[in-house]
Amino acid sequence: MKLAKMSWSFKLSAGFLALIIILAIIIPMFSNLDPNGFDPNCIGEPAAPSIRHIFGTDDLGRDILLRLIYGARVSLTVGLVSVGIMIFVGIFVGTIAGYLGGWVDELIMRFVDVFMAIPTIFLILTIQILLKPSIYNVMFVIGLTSWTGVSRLVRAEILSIKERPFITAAYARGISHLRVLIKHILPHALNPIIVASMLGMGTAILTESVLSYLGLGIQPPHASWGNMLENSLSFMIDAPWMAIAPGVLISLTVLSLNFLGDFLRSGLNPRESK
Amino acid sequence: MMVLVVGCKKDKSLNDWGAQVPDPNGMLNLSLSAEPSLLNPILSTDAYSSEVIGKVFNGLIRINEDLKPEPDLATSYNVSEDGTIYTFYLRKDVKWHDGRNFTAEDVSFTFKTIMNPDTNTVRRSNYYINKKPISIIIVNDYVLKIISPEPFAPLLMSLGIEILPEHILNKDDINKSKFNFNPIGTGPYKFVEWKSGQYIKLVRNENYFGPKPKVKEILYKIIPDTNTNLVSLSKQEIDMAGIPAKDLKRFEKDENLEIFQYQKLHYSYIGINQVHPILYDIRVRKAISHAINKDSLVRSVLKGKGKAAWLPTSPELWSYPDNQNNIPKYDYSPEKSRKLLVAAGYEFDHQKKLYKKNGKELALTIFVPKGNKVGEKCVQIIQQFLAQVGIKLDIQVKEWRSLLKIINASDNPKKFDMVMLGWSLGIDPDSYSIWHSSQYPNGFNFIGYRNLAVNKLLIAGRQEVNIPKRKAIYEEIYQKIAFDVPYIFLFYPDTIIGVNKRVGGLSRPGPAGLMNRIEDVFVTKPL
Amino acid sequence: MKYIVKRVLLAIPLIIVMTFIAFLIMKLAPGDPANMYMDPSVSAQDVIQLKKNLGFDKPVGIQYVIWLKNILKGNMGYSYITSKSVFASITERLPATLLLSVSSMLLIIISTFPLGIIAGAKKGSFFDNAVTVLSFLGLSIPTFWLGLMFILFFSLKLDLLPTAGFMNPSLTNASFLIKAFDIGKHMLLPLLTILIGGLAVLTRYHRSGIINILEMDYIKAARARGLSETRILFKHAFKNAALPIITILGLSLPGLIGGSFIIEYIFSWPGMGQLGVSAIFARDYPILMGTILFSSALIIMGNLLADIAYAWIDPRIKKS
Amino acid sequence: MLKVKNLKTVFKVGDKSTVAVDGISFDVPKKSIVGIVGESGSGKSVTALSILDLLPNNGKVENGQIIYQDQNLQNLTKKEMQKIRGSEIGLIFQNPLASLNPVFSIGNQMIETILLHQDVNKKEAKALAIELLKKVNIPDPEHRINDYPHQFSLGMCQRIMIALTLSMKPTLLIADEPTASLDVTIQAQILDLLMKIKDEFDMSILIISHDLGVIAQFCDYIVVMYLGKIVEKGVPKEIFSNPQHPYTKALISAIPKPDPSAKTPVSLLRGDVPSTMNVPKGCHFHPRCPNVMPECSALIPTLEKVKNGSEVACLLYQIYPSEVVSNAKADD
Repeated sequence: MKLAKMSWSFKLSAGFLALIIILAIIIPMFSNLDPNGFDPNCIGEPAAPSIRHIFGTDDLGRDILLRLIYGARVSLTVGLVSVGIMIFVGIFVGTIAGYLGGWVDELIMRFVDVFMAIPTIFLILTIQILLKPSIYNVMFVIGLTSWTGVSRLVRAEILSIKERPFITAAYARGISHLRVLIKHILPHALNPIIVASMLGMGTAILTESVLSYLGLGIQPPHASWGNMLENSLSFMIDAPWMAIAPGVLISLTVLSLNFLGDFLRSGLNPRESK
Repeated sequence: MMVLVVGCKKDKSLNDWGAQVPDPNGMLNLSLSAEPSLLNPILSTDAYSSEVIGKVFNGLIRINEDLKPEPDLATSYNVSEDGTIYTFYLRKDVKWHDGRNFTAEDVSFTFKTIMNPDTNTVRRSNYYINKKPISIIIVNDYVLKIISPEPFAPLLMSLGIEILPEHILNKDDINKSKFNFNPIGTGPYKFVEWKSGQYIKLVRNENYFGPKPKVKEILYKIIPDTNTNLVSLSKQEIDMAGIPAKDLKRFEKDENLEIFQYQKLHYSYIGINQVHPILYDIRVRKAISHAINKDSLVRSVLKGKGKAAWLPTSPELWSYPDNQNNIPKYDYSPEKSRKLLVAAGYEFDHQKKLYKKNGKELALTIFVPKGNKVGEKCVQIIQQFLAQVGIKLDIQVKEWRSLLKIINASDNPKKFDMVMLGWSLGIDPDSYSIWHSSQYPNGFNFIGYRNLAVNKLLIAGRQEVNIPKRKAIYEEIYQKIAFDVPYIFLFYPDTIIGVNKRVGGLSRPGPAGLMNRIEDVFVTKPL
Repeated sequence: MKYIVKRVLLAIPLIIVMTFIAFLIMKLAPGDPANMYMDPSVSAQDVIQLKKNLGFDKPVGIQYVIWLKNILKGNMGYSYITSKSVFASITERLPATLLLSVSSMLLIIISTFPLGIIAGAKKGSFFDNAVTVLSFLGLSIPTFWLGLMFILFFSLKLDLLPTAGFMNPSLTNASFLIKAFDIGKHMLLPLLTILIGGLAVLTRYHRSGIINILEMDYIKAARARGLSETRILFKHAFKNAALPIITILGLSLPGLIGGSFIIEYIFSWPGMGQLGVSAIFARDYPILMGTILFSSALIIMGNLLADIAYAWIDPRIKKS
Repeated sequence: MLKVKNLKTVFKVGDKSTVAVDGISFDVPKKSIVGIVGESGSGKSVTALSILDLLPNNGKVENGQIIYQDQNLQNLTKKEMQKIRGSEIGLIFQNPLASLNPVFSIGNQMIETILLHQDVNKKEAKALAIELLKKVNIPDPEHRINDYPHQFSLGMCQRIMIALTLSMKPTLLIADEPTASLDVTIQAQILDLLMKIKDEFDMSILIISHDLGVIAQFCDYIVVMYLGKIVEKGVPKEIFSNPQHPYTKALISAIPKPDPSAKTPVSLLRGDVPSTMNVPKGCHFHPRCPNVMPECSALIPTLEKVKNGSEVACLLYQIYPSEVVSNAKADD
């Protein structure tokens, strides 16, 4: 019932994300326009949207649409890779804790508790200063500070599954622990992980923009939605178009990811989808 | 010898606003973009602290709006012929905010505290001339002699540091004293309260030895975000704020504001590592200089509010050479730039549109400190300029401390190619610590500049007390430095300040600040 | 009770480990507070002497041990930049942080319950969809952008609210009510910004909690007993659905405390987050360590409170 | 007093709809106990929910009438229906622990219900609650009334549920698998209790179970359902001694007999119950039927009275099935 009713948001979200991804992949393949290039001898004011520049230009006269498309590559990559790291670390830690149990579990989970008790922003900022600012480090830092939720999820899931009869049956058939873990236990934890990664991607894209706001995000002249938005803030009154396009794009992308995640959550939960 | 002349100053703003009545109970709202560290002149180093300290304390001398020193806590002072003995005749009518009399003891205490190694100050070496300390002799309560081990022209400015009250601090550990957050000075304003993260409040010192301040209270609001700060100015929540050049247009239309512009005592530059496998070659450095259109930078980044720079001092200072013709200028000419690169042995790769030597691309990296919007924009433009002549430039925006770690490191060679920075200039032209080869690798000659002739001239410049003679020495220094291209001097940015029209009594716009004499500033009564 | 004591005791050694890691990371970060001068009048000797005075010449391990020893003695040290005591620096910022985070939490709770209940009860209705879209939209907008938009709109355009700050300084001697009103006025925009970003997750959880609970047998049984829908929703479903929300509130505390620093920065709100972040940039380790210690303690306390509240509401925990 | 006529209940899942209860009719006379028996998915619980209009949002009564004391429940407003629930028709569920709200004390829930249905004040309500708890054999009810559901055993929870239902003084009690989750000894106690209160409170009971053996002895009348349809109904004696429908036969043979000499296979049935999403054509039972005939996959049997008095829906007993199918509609 819910599937049928809410599917418009699902379709819109998936369609929007697909469009962004396709644009981000295709346009740079067929165009040799440089999103960072401009003529240094004639820089004027930021230009309002026109037919030549649909979304206008920024303060260095660069086309905002072109930069948004290249920025999409950066922002989406940041989202994907950092979520990849988050999931990998989360599964690794969660599996060890849930599977081994006992004092190992206790120790790891208490560590996770305390890790969660430190406001992430402090960790991100400190590590980000420690490392050379680059796109890789942005992804690394975001991934490395967001895995705690996934690890709890995986652990809880494993704890609930590992006692079930079919797992015991698998052992009885003489299947090795690792194999049981990978073939029988982890797939059951997959659904919540997929949901968490959708939401995590949205958070990662937002975190990149916050890092950019603090000047620790993707470095100029390379465009990311976050640093475009940050750069636009000081032009908010005189050149609002500089802020609107990246702001709307970030919001819509994160919104779509949230919708997808929420849709999957309710879709994968038989209770809610009934 | 100079004597303080009080009053009778031509004041443009005062005349313009003569019709309005100053409000004796008025409050001036100012803003600080960061929390001051602490309100102790010898311990703090940040601009926000000095802004407040300047209102609460006085030094022996001060800089007036013509950028000339004049006695402040002294009625007069003189310097001996050989430039080693400074005699100060102190004012007898100065009282600390707690009512105690100000005497020579306080001055002596201040300098001795700075020179005490346990004090957490970085001002100490200003009072050591060639590693020998200055000595302070109290002649009587109101006469004081300071003896320098050898003639040293920049010392006078260092003696202008604000004076601390001996009677309060003599028993305290100055590093952790409560005084630092609750200062007692001699200045026109008394400290009232400091709400961390919110504001600092000052109130008029009714017993000020100078003219009675016209504004009753000064409130410094702490507003970290630039955009928020500008909105506060528009909404008249603060009376004065610096305006970025790009926002000027909008504020010029604001009826409540008067806009002032003047040149900052500051130049922006690109520091070039002289000890670098590519950049050691002066032809490459000249080629880079020829590739950059400084006027275009001023036009675009500063929206025309600034001036191209060719040498390391400001036109606002007396040390600026009268005759510019002797200063080498490697001006914008991509043609010349390419020729120089060819002469330096580079070949143009037409496919990649880059110069190459021995198969290696001419690729360099420039560091720019984080948060410096103007700098970040500059380097992006410079990147395009260099691309036009076939030099590849990578940009790395570095967090301030991390950048300093690299350029202040004691390695030789240091790990950078080029760095975009700026120097704020003092009134004294001495720039030994920037250009003398002994200041590398430890010191501010972080680019490793080494010119023996310049070394000699720098020392001569410090020891010469006669101003015309000094000026000639510095002209020669600037000539030689400009020729060698250790820096690419970019521009002198203007300071643009919006002041609410209810504020009057401002000083002549100039590097000494609009409120150089805070006593004269007034606010008019609200209607 | 025993459980709570045990948890507190368990948290202490872990916090110590965490502070050590934090200390290490910070010490690895390039630069130190004595290395901040780019001023030709500051000589290298001065900087070396300053480092010696502040104790930076000692190895990292020793520095940490000194810090820890002082902490155990109840001395959090002195800021490297201001020399002010860390305890004083933080406690003067604490009220503002607590005020903002507690009121935003209350506001989130107050708005999340009715929204979640109605959306859950009328699953698939227009109201439900509107709540879903709007709360997700709030979650998706970058906070700093939203905050600035609010300032431009409510403060600059409409001139309804003050731009930034905590309280009008001229009111220092005013009556409590006037002061509170003024602080409230200053707090409105930051609060709204936090609320918009923070509402989505809780409302979502609450909504799906309500949906699940409405299909429970005891709800069916209650209906079979002829209880009215309103009573079922606001008595029977409400209390059950409130339970997981309490836990999630506890878990979202770090986000509220840590995340509010952006808000603090934009709105010049004199809180602890601002202090901590500027300490990172200034390499003011004592302040930063103090901030981390304080906020971790706050968060652990918040989680404990959540647990206690949970036990208080859920009879199944009380007796077992 | 309750007549269910031609009840048809449909569930929507996605774009598809499934028929959970397909045109069933039965009566519950006054002071009698009627049992509905069937496997899971037979539609017996849905029948109970349909009667009380408690179907989930995606379920709907499409056709038929539910007449309670000469009143068609279909025609009542929501408010009127709310009044019927509890005070006229009570319902108890399979899982007694899940049927009690875990975060309120049983006293709270009982008093709430009593206040709603009886004109008494809070104190009286509490006294009434304690009295009822005593009646259902809860020991020490004065103290235990403040306890929470999780502090009671399952059997006690079911007693509390019964007490809760009694507090509303219904004339009809629908018990949906009241003993399914209980131990055998407790099952008997609960059933005894139901019998006892039936007499004491002058009630009718509609008892729903998957276990023919458990309820057969208590019932005055039995309805056997399979995949939404009634396959056989009759008095227990006949159903037991002389089952007609192959499905009923299979159910009875599955009841463990105390007599060890009797050799009956555990089940005569092939395969599993098909899903209601995917109902077989013709007679719903034919894919599993041991006596299947070719026409079974094409024709839908209707209920026909057979000679022992039971009604059976099976082609084995129908002479002109095709005509009967076409006539059945006109009968409505």
